[in-house]
Amino acid sequence: MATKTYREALNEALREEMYRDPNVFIIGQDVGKFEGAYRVTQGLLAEFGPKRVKDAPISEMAIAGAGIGAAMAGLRPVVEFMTINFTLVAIDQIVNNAAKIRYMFGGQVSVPMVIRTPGGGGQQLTAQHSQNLENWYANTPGLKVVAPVTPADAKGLLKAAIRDPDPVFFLENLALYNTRGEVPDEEYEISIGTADIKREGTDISLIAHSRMVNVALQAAQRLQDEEGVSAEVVDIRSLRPLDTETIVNSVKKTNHAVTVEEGWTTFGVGGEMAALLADQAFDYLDAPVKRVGGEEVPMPYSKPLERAVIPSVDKVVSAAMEVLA
Amino acid sequence: MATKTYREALNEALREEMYRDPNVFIIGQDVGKFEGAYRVTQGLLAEFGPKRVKDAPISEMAIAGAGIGAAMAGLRPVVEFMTINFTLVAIDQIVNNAAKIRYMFGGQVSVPMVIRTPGGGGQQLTAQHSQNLENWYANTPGLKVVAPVTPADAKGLLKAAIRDPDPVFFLENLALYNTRGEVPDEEYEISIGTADIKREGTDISLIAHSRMVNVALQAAQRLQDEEGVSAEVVDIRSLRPLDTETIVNSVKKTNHAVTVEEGWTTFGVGGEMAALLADQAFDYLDAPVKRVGGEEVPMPYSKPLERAVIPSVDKVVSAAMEVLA
Amino acid sequence: MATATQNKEALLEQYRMMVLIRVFEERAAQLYTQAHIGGYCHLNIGEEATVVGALTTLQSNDYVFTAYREHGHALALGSDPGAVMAELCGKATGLSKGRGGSMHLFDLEHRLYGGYGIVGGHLPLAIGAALAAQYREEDAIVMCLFGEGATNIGMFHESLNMAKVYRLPVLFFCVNNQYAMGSAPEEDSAVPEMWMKACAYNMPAERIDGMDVFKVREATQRAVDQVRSTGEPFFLEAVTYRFRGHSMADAGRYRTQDEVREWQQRDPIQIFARKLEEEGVLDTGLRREIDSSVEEEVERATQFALESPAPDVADLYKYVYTEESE
Amino acid sequence: MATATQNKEALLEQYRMMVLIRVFEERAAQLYTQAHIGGYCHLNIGEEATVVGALTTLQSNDYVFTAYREHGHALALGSDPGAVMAELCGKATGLSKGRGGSMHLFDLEHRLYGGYGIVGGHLPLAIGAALAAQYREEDAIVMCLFGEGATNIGMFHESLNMAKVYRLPVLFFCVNNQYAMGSAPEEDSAVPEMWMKACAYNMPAERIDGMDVFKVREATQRAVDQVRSTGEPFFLEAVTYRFRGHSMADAGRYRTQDEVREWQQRDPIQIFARKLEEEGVLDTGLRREIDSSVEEEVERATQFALESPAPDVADLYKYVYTEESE
Ligand SMILES: Cc1ncc(C[n+]2csc(CCOP(=O)(O)OP(=O)(O)O)c2C)c(N)n1
Ligand SMILES: Cc1ncc(C[n+]2csc(CCOP(=O)(O)OP(=O)(O)O)c2C)c(N)n1
Ligand SMILES: [Mg+2]
Ligand SMILES: [Mg+2]
Repeated sequence: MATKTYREALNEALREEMYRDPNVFIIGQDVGKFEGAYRVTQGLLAEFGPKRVKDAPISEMAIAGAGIGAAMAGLRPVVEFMTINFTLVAIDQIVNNAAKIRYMFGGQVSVPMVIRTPGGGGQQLTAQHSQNLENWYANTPGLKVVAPVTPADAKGLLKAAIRDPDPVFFLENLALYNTRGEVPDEEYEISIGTADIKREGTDISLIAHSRMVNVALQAAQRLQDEEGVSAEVVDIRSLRPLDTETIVNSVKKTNHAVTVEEGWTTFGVGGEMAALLADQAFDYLDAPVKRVGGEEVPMPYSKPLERAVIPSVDKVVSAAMEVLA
Repeated sequence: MATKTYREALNEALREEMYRDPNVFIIGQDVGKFEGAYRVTQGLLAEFGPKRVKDAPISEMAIAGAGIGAAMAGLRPVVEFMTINFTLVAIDQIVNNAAKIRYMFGGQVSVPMVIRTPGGGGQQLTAQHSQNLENWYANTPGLKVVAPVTPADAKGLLKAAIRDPDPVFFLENLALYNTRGEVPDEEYEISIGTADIKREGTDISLIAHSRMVNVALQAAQRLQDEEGVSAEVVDIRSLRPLDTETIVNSVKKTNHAVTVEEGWTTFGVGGEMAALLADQAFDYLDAPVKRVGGEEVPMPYSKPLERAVIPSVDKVVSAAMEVLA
Repeated sequence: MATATQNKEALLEQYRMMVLIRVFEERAAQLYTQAHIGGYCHLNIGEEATVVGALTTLQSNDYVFTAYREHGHALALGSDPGAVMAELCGKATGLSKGRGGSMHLFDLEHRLYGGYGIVGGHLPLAIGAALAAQYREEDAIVMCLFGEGATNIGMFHESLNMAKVYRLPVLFFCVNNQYAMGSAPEEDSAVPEMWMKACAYNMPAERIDGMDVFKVREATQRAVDQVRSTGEPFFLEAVTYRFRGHSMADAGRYRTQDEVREWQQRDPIQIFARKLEEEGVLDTGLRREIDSSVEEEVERATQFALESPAPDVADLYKYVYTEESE
Repeated sequence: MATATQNKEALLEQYRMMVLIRVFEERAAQLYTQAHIGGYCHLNIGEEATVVGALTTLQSNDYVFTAYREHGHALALGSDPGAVMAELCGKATGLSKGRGGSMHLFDLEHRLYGGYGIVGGHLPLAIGAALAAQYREEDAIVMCLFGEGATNIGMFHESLNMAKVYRLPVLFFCVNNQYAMGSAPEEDSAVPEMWMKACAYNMPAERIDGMDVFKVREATQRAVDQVRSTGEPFFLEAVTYRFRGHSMADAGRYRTQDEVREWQQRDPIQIFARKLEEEGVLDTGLRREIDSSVEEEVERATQFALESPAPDVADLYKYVYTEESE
C-alpha cells in the first residue's frame, strides 16, 4: 500500500471512475483551468478535456441543477462546490430537487449524482466560510451523506458515491487535504452506510465524523497515555444512512460516550448520536452522554478566537474524564 | 379575553406594532393586494398603504436581503415568506447575512428583523411544499427561532420578535391558521426563550413545538382517559434560545419523555431534546427517550400516504406507553 | 393562410387537444370542490392555445420541463388522461403513482420530465438535460416552460446565462399569463415584456400571441428547429391569460371582473374553432362530435381515477432510494 | 483638460490615496507571508484608480456595500489604516474588532457597510439600505460594488430587478478586473461586457476605463448625481485588472505572464502621476514627499496592528446577539 494524501486519494478516485465510465463528468467553478480551488481536480482537464471537466460560471443554483438534470438524463455528474458554504445558495436544488425527484415522480427517474465539497474551519476563513452544514443534508431523506476522514476512506467512498444510483453529498474538509494515509493499491469501494471503528477501546466511545475523528484519535491517545483510559473511536463516516448498529454496539461495550463535531452543538450531529443512545443503549449507559462541538458563534477571524471555537483534544479529554468521573 | 384565530392574532400583532413604531414595515410576495397567500396580512395594505406593506417580485433572495439591509439601516422589517419551503432559496441570506452580520462586524450594527413563515404538512401540498426546516435555523447562532402553537402565544411572540434587536425566525403552521384560542385584550409580550407547560402531568413529559403541541395535548387527554396516565405537555415554543431549564425540570419530575415533531426524525428537534435529557436529566430518566417524528420520506401527495407520514395521536400514545412499559 | 402548411388531421387534433384540456380542467375543478383532489391545483384554462401550440412541435426524444400548472402539458404530450386524473386524485394508477399530485406530473414515456413547485426551480434542471443531450450528441432539444413571474428569480438568470455560455439546445418558453398569483408584470418586473430579458444573454427572442394556436405553433416550430439546428438556446414569450384563479383558492381581488371578461372574449378555443370553420376544416357537426367524444374521454378518465386504488401505505418508503423497496 | 474641474488638493489627495492603497496592499502581502495575516486575503493592487475614483464621489450619509476585496475601499472612505491593518491581523483594535478579518471590514462612521464573502450576497443588502433611505426620505444613495464574476449569480439579477421595480437609489458598480478566480468573462458570461446586462432591467448603464482615475471619477460623479437626483438605479462597469493573484494562494496558471506585464504597463498610479506631472500639479519632489509620507503612514499602521492585542477569548460570545455581552 502506498501512502497518499487525502487530496491525491480523491483525485485518483475521480480519475479512475472517469476512465471506467464515460458518463462520469465533473462540473464546478474553477475545476478545470484553475485545477480546483483546493486542487482536487488537478490534471483532470488536461487528461480528459473540457467535455468531461466543465468549468462553470459563479452560478451555484444552475451548477447544482445542471448536475441533477444531467443525472436524470442518465449521466453521472460529480458536482464540485468550492466549499460547503456555497452550497447554501443552491440548497434548494439539492433538497427540493436532487433529494425528492425520484420519490415525487413515483420512481420513474433516479438522480445518480455526487456533490463533493469541503467543510470545516480552522483556516481563519471567518464566519461565511467556515461552516459545517452536513447535519442539514443528513436530515434530508432522498440524500445520502458521507464524511470520510482518511485518504483510504475518501477514495473508497468517493468511488461508491459515483457508482451509487442516488444523490450523494460527499463531505471533505479543508484541513484534511494534506493529511496522509495508506491507500490500497487495488480496486476497492467502501459501502455507504457503514461506520468504522478507528481505534478499539473498552472504557468510553468517542463518536465523531470527518476531521474530528482525528481529534478524537489524539484524545484517545492522550487518555491512554495520561489517564490509563481505553477509548474507542467510532467514525460515523456515513451520516445518512447511519450505521446505528456499529455506534450502538460500541457504547453497549464501553457504557460511556462523548460525541465530537466541528459544527454547532445544539441541533447538531452529536444530538442525533446522543438521542440514538438514549433510545437504543439506554440500559447500557453508565453516565450522561456529553457532546463536544463548535462554540455557538459565527466563526471569528482572529486566530485565538477561532482556536477557542473548534473542538480541541483538550476539550474532548475533559469531556471524557467528566463522563467517566 | 376574546377568542380569536391564530391568523387574527398574528394580524393584530402586526397592526399594533405598525401603529406603535413607524419603522415597522412588511415586505413579501402578495402581502398587499392579494392580502397574503394565507391572509395573515389581510387589510393591512388598505390601512397602512404601499410604503408600509410592500409587495415584492418572486425574488426571495432579494426580499430577504432587502429586509436585512433595511434592518442594518435602522428599519424594522417583517419579511413574509409564503411558506417555509421558499426560505430555502434565500437561506444563504438568512444564515450568512442576517445571523452573522452583527458578529462578524464586531457589533457595529444589528439586524432587527423578523422572518415570518408557515411550515408543516397535512394539506396535500406534496414534497416541495410540506417541509419543516426550523431545526436548521435553530442550529444557527445569531438567529432566534420561535414556534408558537396558540393564538395568544402567536400574538405575544410576534410582538416580542418585532421589538427584538436581532433577527427572529418566526415559525407559523399552515394547519394552525384557523385554530382558535383566547387572546388577552390588553397589551402583552411573550419572552423569546421561554418554554411553556401546556398541560401539567406527573408520569411522562411529551415535548413538542408548533402544531405538534396540539397533537401532544390530544395524546395526553387520551392517555388520561384510556390509560390513566398523567402526561405533561411541554411546549418548547422557542427553539433558539432553548429554555432548557423548563424542559429538563419537567422530565426530572416525570422521569419519562417522548418528543414529538412534524419534521424528519433523524437530525431533528427531538434529537436535541433527547440529547439534552441524556446529558442533564440522565439520573432522572427511568426509560429510553422515544422520538415521534415525520416518516423519513419526501412528503407524498396521496392523502393516506400523507396521513401515514405525519405524527398522529395514536403514534404518540403508543410511544408513551412503550416508554412507560 | 395560416392553416395551409398543416394538414387537416393535425389541425383537428390540435382543436381536439385544446378542448380536451379545457374539459379536463373543468372536471378537475369540480373534483377539487368535491374533495377528490386536494392540495394546490393550478388550471390551464385560457392557456390552451399556448400549451398545445408549444408542445405539439417536439419530436419524441426531446425533453420537457415545466412548472406546477401542467395538466395540459401532460395531455398535449400524449399522457393518458386517466393516468393524469388519477394522479390528481392521488391514486396508485396516477402518472406519478399518487406521490406527486397535480403539481408533479412526470411521464417518462412521453418525455415529460416533470412539473415542479418551486418557482423557477426547474430551469437549472433543463440545463442539465440539455447538457446530457449535447454530451451524447443526441439531436434532442429541451423545452423549458415557466411563467412570467418566474423570470424574476435568480435561477432564471443563472440558467439563461449558462445555457448560452455552454451553447445548449434549450428553448426557454415563457408563458406570460399576466399574473403571478396577484402580481402583474408591471409591478414585478423592471421590463414590461419578458422577451426583453433575453438581451442580457445575447439570446434570440420573440414575443407571440398566446391566444392563437396557429401563431404559437408556427413561432415555436421555427424556434424548435433553430435550437435543434444551431444547438443554441432561444427565448419565446407567449402572451396569454388565465381565466381562473391562480389555484383553486383565489379570491381574485387583484383584477377586475371586466378585465377577465374582456380576455374571455378572446377564448383561444373559440378563436381557433372560428378560424377552422372559416377555412372549412371544421363544421358544427364535426365540432359537436369532437366535443362530445372529448366529454366522454374525460368522463372515462374521471371514472378511472375515482375507481383506482390509493397507493398502499405499506409502500410508503418505496422510491426514496433506488434500491429501496420496503 | 480633465483636471480643470478639480482643484489641486483634491487631485493630490487622490494620488496620495492610490499610493496609500498600493503600499498598504504590498505591506499586507508581506504580513501574509509572515503569517501575521491568515485566511483569504484579496488585494486591490492594479485596481486603485477604480477604487479611488469610485469612492471619492460620495457624500457622508451614503452607504457603501462591497465584496471581500475591500481594503482599498475602507481606506478610500477614510478608515484609519491602522484599524484596517489591525483587522487584517485579527486584532481587538481592528475595524471589525478582529472578528471579520480581511474579507469583512465594516466602518459605521465612514459608511462602509461591509465587505462580504459570498459572491453577490451583498447586492440584496444594498437594496435594503436603499429602501431605508427611500423610506425615510433621506438624500442618501447606496453604492454597491462587485466583481464581474458576480454578475452571473442569481442575487445579481434579483437585486437589479428589485432596485428598478422599487425605484431605489442604488449605483451598481461592477469592478471588471477580468478574472473571477481563474475564469475570464468570455468563458463565464453570455455577454462580453457587463454593462450590457443592465438592458434586462431597463437601467441606464455605462462602461468606463478603470485604469484612469479621472475617467472613473468623472463618470461615477455623474452617475452618483443622477442616482441622487432621480432616486433611480444606475449601472457602471469599470474595466481594470488585478496585477496579483485572486488571493494570496493562486498559481496564476489561467493567464500568461505576458498578459500581466502588458496590463502592468497601464499601471493606474503611473498613468495618474504622469498626467499630474504633465499638468503641473505634481513634480518629482512632491511625489517623493507624498510617497514617503505614505510609506511612513503604512509603517505606523503596521506597527499599530502588530502591537495591538488579540481579542480576549473571554469575549468569544460577545456580539452574537445585541444584548449579549458575556
Ligand atoms: C420560490 C417560490 N416562491 C414563491 C412561490 C409561491 N408561488 C407559487 S406560484 C407563484 C406565482 C408564479 O407565477 P408565474 O411564474 O407567472 O406562473 P403562473 O402561476 O402564472 O403560471 C408563486 C409566487 C413558489 N412556489 N416558489
Ligand atoms: C457564491 C460563491 N461562490 C463561489 C465563491 C468563491 N469565490 C470567491 S471570489 C470568487 C471570484 C469572484 O470574482 P469577481 O466577482 O470577478 O470578483 P474579484 O475576485 O475578481 O474581485 C469566487 C468564485 C464565493 N465566495 N461565493
Ligand atoms: Mg403568470
Ligand atoms: Mg473579477
